[in-house]
Amino acid sequence: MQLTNRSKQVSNKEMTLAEKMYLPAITKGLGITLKHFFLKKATKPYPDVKTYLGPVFRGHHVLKRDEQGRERCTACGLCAVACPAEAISMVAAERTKGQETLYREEKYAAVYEINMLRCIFCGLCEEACPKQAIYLRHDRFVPVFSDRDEVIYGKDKLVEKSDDRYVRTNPNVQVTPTEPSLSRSVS
Amino acid sequence: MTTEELDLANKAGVPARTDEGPVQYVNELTTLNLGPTHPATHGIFQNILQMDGEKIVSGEQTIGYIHRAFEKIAERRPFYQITTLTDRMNYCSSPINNMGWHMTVEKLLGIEVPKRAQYIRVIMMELARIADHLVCNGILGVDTGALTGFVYLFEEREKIYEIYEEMCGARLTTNMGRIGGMERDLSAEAIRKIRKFLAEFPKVLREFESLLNRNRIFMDRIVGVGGISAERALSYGFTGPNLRAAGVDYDVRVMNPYSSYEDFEFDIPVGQSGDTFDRYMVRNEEIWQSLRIIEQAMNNLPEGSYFADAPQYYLPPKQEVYKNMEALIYHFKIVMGEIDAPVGEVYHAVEGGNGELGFYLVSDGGRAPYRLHFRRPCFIYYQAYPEMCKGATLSDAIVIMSSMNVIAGELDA
Amino acid sequence: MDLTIFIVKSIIILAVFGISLLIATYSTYVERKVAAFMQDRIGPDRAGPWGLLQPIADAGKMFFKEDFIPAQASKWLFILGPALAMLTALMSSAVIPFGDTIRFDNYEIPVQGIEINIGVLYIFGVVSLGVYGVMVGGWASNNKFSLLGAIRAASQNISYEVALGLSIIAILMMSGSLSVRAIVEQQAEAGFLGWNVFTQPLGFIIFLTCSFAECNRTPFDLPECETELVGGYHTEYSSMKLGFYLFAEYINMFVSSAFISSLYFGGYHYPFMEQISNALTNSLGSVTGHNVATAIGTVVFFGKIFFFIFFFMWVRWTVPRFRYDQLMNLGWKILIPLSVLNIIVSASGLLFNGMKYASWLIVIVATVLAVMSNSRAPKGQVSPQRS
Amino acid sequence: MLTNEEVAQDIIRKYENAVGEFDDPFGLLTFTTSRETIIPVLEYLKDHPVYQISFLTDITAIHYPDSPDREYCVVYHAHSLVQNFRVRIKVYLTAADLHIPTATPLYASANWMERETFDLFGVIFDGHPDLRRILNMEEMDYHPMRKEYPLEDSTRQDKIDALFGR
Amino acid sequence: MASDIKLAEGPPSYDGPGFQATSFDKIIGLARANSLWPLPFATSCCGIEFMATMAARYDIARFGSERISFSPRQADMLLVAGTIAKKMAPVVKQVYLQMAEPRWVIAIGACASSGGIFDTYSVLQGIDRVIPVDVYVPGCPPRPEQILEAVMQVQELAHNESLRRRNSDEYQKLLASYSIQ
Amino acid sequence: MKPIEIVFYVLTGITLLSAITVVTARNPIHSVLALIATFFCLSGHYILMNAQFLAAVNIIVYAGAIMVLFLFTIMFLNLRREDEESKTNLTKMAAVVVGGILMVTMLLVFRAVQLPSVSEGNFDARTGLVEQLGILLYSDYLLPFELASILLLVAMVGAVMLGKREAGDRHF
Repeated sequence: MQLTNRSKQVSNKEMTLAEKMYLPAITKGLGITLKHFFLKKATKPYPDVKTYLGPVFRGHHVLKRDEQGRERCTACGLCAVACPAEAISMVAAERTKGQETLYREEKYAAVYEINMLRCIFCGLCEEACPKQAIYLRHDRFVPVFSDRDEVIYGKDKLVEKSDDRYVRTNPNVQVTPTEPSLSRSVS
Repeated sequence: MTTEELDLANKAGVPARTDEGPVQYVNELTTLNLGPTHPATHGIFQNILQMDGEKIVSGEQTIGYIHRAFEKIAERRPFYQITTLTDRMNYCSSPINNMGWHMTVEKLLGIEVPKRAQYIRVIMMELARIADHLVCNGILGVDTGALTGFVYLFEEREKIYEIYEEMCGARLTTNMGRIGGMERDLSAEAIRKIRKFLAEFPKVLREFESLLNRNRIFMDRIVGVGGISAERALSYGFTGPNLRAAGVDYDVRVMNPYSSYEDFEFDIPVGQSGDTFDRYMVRNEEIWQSLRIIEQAMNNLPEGSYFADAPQYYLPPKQEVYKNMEALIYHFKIVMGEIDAPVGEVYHAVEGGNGELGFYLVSDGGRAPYRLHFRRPCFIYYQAYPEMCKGATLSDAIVIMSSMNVIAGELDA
Repeated sequence: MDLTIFIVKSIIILAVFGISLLIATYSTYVERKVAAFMQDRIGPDRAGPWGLLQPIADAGKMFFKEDFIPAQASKWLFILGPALAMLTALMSSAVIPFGDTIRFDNYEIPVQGIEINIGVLYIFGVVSLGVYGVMVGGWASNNKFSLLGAIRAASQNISYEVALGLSIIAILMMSGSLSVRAIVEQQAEAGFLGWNVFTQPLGFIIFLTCSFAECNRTPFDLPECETELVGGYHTEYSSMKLGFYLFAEYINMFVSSAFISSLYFGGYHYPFMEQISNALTNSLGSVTGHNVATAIGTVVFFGKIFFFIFFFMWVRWTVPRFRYDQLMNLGWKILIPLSVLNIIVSASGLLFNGMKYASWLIVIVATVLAVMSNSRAPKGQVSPQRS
Repeated sequence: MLTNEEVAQDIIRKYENAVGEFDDPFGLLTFTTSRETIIPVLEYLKDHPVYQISFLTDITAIHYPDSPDREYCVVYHAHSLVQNFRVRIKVYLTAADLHIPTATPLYASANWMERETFDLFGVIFDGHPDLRRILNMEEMDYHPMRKEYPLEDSTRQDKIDALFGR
Repeated sequence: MASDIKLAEGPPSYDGPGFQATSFDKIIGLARANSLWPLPFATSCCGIEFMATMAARYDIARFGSERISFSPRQADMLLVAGTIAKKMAPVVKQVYLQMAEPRWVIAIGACASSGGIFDTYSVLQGIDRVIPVDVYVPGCPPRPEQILEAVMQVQELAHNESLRRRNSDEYQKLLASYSIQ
Repeated sequence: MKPIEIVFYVLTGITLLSAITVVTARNPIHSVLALIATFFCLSGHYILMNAQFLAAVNIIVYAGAIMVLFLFTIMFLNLRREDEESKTNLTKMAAVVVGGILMVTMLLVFRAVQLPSVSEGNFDARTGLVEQLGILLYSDYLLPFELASILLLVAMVGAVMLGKREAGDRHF
């Protein structure tokens, strides 16, 4: 059935005698594989060589602090609403006097948990956050787990350490490594 | 087995004794269970084949092994979160699904997307189509025993993934694009990578072609295997490369152009008799056509904005949210899903990796679709499988299955 | 005197045995590396330096894997299967002449397991038994995939044995002997261009094809093809029983390569062997010189074997596999008639003033026809002419 | 090119009162018919020499629990490849009598679409050759896409529903 | 839940598994660790990423794991990649039962580990409800790097496992908790 | 006893044992395997007589090809369950009668025939080798040889005709 004038016949099932004789095509194929035998290999041996995945890669979550080291999160809950996997949960608390150096806004997340096994790393939480508090790091993966109890990350693992600040467009980042898994670092 | 087939099976065969006395001729059939975890079922579905020696007498499929209730989930999610579902439908070419969904919602909301965004979408969709066809044709090679070509192609696929990564930060389930445009413009790095891909990929593809296409062993395996006539194919609801292999040049991109496909010049490859070789060749040629489209889109990429001017639907930039009250309100409304969607119903189709991928959206004005139905091409054409492999051998059945490119995520939804 | 010969003989037999095993072991490693290199990968590299300990890791793992016998399998046959496969594989290397002779005082001992005057037939006999391992194992597993694999293996091996046998008859006519050593020596006498591959090109191609089929290697790996039959005849096997099957395949490959090298590539002969051997005997004395020359021949022979093992792998990672009926068609309708034709042409050539190169006639005619048809026909492929 | 108007007029002429509620949301001709006329309408459109609406794009259903006597709506999308013309046909059914004739004799593709609709909504397609569940397990005793059934799996433990009005 | 999957060197008791790992255990552990044949139970998206792991760029062959054995008898680790629906759950369990000891299980991706976004009536909320899991890989789908990371984690487990662990009471109890004999 | 005699008796013992197993085994597969063992031992006997060609051919043809086909057929028929129903009393009786007659005939033949004695002195050890065999076959026994070939050819054609499918007929 011809519906348009743009169709183009592409399949030719007639074989020539040379094609019927098997050997020419096989020889050609052997030539190609032999060429590849001597070519440079495409493999990037992972644990030894770590690649850089670009500035927008969606990896490990991080709760940002601002320049003064205060947590940016104000526990508005937009990230949790935006999360299609419903992996984020939080408990908000009012900032009391004397905590101004800890939290930027009047409200803060007393508990902030992400279920890393539920999370699908879609980046919608990062997009939803009005305070630019949550980011998916482009320079780190979430490690693998061997225990079901480790998979819920609390603030201790999410809030960025003051000596390990995350910068989105960091020219120094050359690789995107995985954190060594917990059990492996023990043994 | 139908009575007709049983009669056929009984016609010739080995004598078997029965208790009644007279010798009855019964051909002993073997039941072979392909799947749900057979190595050649890419994705999971079960085929129960009645085999007569190596020949297939009849078959029956059981599907639903990864039924994930997409449509039910979609009724609970705001529009923008449904992108994460479409990602996982035909996961070999998720950008097409993503953007098909975005276009459906834009149609409903009446958003006009700027030309630049449309072109970027075309580039991404065609890259996705290439990635999809690469997997399908590569796997066909694997199923006929030639693994090496598949590995060569997968390396090229990695390069497409790199472009995705540059655009959206993920490889497979991209969550790419937003309602109203793209989430970010083509970066300089992305453009460089696309150019590089366009320059280097044809060489590899040609190498793959010369490894397989005219190799008699490969041709013998697939020529004349699993053919289906154009009438049967249409009756079975075939679309996409599988229908085109049967000789019908139906392509949504040409018939109902969307996202500026009318601007591009490309051919619709068609086959002769809808057999596996035709499907293979059509996919192969579609890769070339996609390359053509990408090249045209890259060369004529218009200047302008990469998102529509629709502040009530498209998230404002983060700096604005922090400073601007109006932007903050929009931001909250969009994230909470409280956008003012009109009541109505819309059907929008795009040319997915496997054919016409349709979105039938019924909106009652709420934050989530009232009903969202996906027309999944795989699901509809896979029912023809028993008819296509009847009379073929076991090896053929596997080749037919992989050439149909049945993707479980799309099949079961 | 007898004792010396006995000791040397046992050493040779043990060495042949050990070398077969060693080569088979490392063939698995080489296979993985070759596959990787052809696919632009680097292959095993984490078990030992360059992954050299990979086969040992595999073996170690297999020995300590749970040994599983399916409940409904017939137990003894299930065990017998891999044992038979391994036994027949190991038996066949006995008659391969790995080198010329070793000289002691005034004895000459051939570097060969046993020298019998029907060496070729011996190999054929053992090879034809090899299929029992596969059949018995596949049947005993009580699994449909295994049974299908076993049946495929049996019919394939029987079919291709015929063509395999017919393809070397022309060689036997030329050498007039069934002894492998005699065939090698006859080639050595005729010099480099007297190698049978040059006198019997068609026979060589047929023989090579059939040895692929006999070894169950791609494109003839239907008995175990993964995408159709899961694991074929060894689907139900685990641990070292599986190891035996996989191992037997590699030993078969080694033996086939050795056999091809001796029948068609002059065995331990290499160009200018005479001159080099003479030079060595002149400079080192007739005993040491001769032994060194033999050693060089053996090394050359192993070089040829390694090339063919590589070739087996090379082909495996390049071509797709046949379908069952196409495989049978190729065997019965193409290879057997071709080999009969080859016999007739070669025999006529030999009758008319001993022309050894008669079989080239067929090759030349075929090539001319192919080239002609190719130039006349429209280009086979709708070729993409884009940048 | 066919226009929605002309096709609609033609169908009204042919079927008069059996069809109604003509509309064209986003340019797609939509109308409603009854379950008695749905198969004749499909057949008419398919065999019509000009329209040739002979490609069944999709069959699905919608559940409206709040509209009495029109609780279920079966939606057919058909497509004329030759004319590039699409049409959407709806059939409303009551919850008490969820029967509708099958379209499998007309279109082989209707088989699984109808099975899916049956599986998810419980609409019974009379005359269907093999009306069984297709996506869900055979043992399932309800039709999950109906609005009254919950989406979530009741056995999961790692989520808290109380948060943020979920 | 599956959280009780631990290495077998528990508190030393008179009938417990091995007081000290012998050097023989170490060697076999090393052999096992370097020859883990995977059985890819690929159902959806993660399956494609597993293919990518097999392909040239990431090359799982370097770990000695490229020999994929689709027959469960021959496999050492079961890679469950993708959503497991409730309809599929018995099949996963069946495959696990058919595997020969020692066997390890990796749940690749959010769906296999916990159900991911598919918190629906039809999806199993994590395969650890039917079979014991050794390693969970987060991500949807995880990158090949993370899959390799999981393989390395299993290597670690295999390396440090005592030969007697699979016969120990603890292990039997673990299996019994999944009603596996 | 000379070593060669020990070998001979051991081989003979195994031959008889496996031959008896062929008849008595209940599982047809075991039967076939025992038959293969029998052929092996027979080949051993040939080798003892320095008839290496015969030994090799025996293994290639009988053990390597014919028995494979036997096994093949049995696998197809799947005679796993040992059905004994076919062995009625009548068949047992018939078997005894036939077997008895055969035995009597053979005894009579052996009594009547005078086996040519071979003296160790002038025995040519090369009698069984392939060259001698070839010369003999193509000179003294040319006619029977060619007749046998024709017989085989006819049998082959017949088998092909029997196995050939008519157009439209199904496999098997």
